[in-house]
Amino acid sequence: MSTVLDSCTPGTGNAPEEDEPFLGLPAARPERLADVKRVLETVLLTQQQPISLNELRKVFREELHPDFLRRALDELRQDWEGRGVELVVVAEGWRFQTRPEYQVYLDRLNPEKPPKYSRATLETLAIIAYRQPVTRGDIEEIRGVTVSSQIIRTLEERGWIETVGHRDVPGRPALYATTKRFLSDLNLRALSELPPLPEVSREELLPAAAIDPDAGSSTQ
Amino acid sequence: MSTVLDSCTPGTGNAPEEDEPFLGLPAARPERLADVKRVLETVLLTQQQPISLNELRKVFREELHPDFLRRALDELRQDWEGRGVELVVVAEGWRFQTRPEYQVYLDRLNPEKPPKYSRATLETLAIIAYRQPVTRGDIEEIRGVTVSSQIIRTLEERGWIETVGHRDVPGRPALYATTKRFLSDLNLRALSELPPLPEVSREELLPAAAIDPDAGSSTQ
Amino acid sequence: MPERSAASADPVPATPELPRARVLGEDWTDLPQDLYIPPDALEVILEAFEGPLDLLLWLIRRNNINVLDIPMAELTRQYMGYVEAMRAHRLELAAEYLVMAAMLIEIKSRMLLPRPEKAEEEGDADPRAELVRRLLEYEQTRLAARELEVMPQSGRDFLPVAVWIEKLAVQRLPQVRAQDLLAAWGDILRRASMTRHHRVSRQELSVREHMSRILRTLQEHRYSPFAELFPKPGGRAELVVTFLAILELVRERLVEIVQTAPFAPIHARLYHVDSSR
Repeated sequence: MSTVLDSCTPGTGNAPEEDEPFLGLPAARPERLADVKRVLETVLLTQQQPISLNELRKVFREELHPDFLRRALDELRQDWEGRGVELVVVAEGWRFQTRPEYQVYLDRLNPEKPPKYSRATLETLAIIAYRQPVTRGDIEEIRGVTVSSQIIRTLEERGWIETVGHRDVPGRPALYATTKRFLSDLNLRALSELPPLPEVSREELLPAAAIDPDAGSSTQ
Repeated sequence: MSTVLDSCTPGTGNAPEEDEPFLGLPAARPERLADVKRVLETVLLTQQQPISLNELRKVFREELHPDFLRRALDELRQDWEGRGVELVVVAEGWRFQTRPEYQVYLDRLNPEKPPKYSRATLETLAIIAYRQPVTRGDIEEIRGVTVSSQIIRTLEERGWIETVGHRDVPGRPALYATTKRFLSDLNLRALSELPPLPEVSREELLPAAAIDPDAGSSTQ
Repeated sequence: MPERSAASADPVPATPELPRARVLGEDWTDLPQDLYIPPDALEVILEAFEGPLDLLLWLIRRNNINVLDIPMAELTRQYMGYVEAMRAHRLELAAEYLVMAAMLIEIKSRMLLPRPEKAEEEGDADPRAELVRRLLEYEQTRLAARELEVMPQSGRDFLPVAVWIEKLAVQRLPQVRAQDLLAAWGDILRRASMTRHHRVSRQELSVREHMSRILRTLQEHRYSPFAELFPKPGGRAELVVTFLAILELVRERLVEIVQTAPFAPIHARLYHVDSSR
């Protein structure tokens, strides 16, 4: 099968020019560069994962100088400017990716159901928000079940809770509180703007609970 | 977030022109067409599976006339001519795919090849494709051997065949037919685009067998 | 792609990658030129056939037999030889071949009988007709399968494009409203035993907010002048709430208030700093 770059392989093209930095593909020949760019574009468009320069060299049987490849990639990136897809370099290599402005159209094609936090995560967040600062033990006491590390990590990674100290009990458990980011993400200026918890009728309350703000909490 | 086509949504653009076939996007405005093409290109480049015209209309909140979309897609296809990737229409819709000439480069990147099907699998597929809907019994009758469940499963898992009903005979055997995916994967829009079933006429075989001992066989 | 079609073109395993057949102590990498194949070699060779029709077609070709004029006697003799060998070695394969053998023998026996002229006129006189029909149909299938195989195939001869969709991180995160937290709290309460109640007033919430704030400050500095724990432009309510927060922190043994000498500046520090000494 004849390939696109057949004319570029050694021996079949014209005599190499002076200062030729790589096999059969003198930088001085714009049409060769165009061929390489076309191959790079094709290869990169089929891969969702970034491709490193080394891997891209394999596509050309490692016959191209990395500098030449880099130049071709840079030009390719410029060629794609102003379109809905852009060529970017990330840590692992090069990849085409959509520009965020086009997300709205992609979402219409595959309307994703908005992701939801599990009940456990929401309850944990509610406890931290209303009862902060609390330890994991406090949360477990209130919810009556163990709290997975994953839930705490999810909320920490979201930037909604953070460790503000450690309770001075064996194990020195972390004390969690909500962050400013949590307030701003929920459109609140202060925790006091959280909806008030329903008043529990006096009859239901133990006398101590009416006075002690921590009644029923797990703090020792 | 402002989107690329904000100016095209009804009410925000200029007054619609006469004979405007669709909301806010007069064909007479080349810049609008360019915007639509850029969105189409972006969406199609992200999807491995073909997208139907109906689905593409969703991308524009069904505000664009199918004829206009078709024109934009046709232009887009022309824009991509001469590159390593082409826009094609297959059974399931529109899809960007690499041109076969570039497969050699892609293979260098991913030396792994998709599974090569056995003759038994290919013959089963051929019988289903050309004589559908058929039961397993029909296939066995033509091939003269039992068809293993594995073969049927392999083709089903590839998404190339499916059960389309049951024949009303004892045991109610499943009737198999090929899927749209099968056509798309073979770059076809319809079953009628399959190569015609090879003619093996008595008249052809008779003189050939007399002259060439290997008539009908392709090797040796 | 000629190499692809060649691979599937012929049922005979003539390629060197196939296991070699051992025939009468000799290694065979190709089929013997004559048709007689000793049983030892059959095991290997038969795997290349897709069934009795395939084997028959091959025999017909090999022997340069006209499909329309199959010499039943010789063909049946050879075929039976194969089947016998097959039965000895690969019994599970043999059933279909035995059916075909029975069919061949039936045809052969019918051909030995004198044919009435009348039946010949009716068109169904030749007992080979059905076999020929099946052979032709199978040959057609075989060729169609080869054509299908060489057609451009997604994943093998071309790839669909797949550009990474760069999504904004925030867009994929679950949205939570303040009301959701209230609802979650309601769920907790409903599950909790009747003997336990949680009551958090609006004011208490601001106490708790200040508790977190003070802890956060002490986390950074470990040690803070008491006065600096209070917000600078704090109104009276704010000062009271902060004071309550400090008291609560002390009560929960999270914070410690220290004064090194009478009338010396009061400091606050994390409780554990002291206790660890």
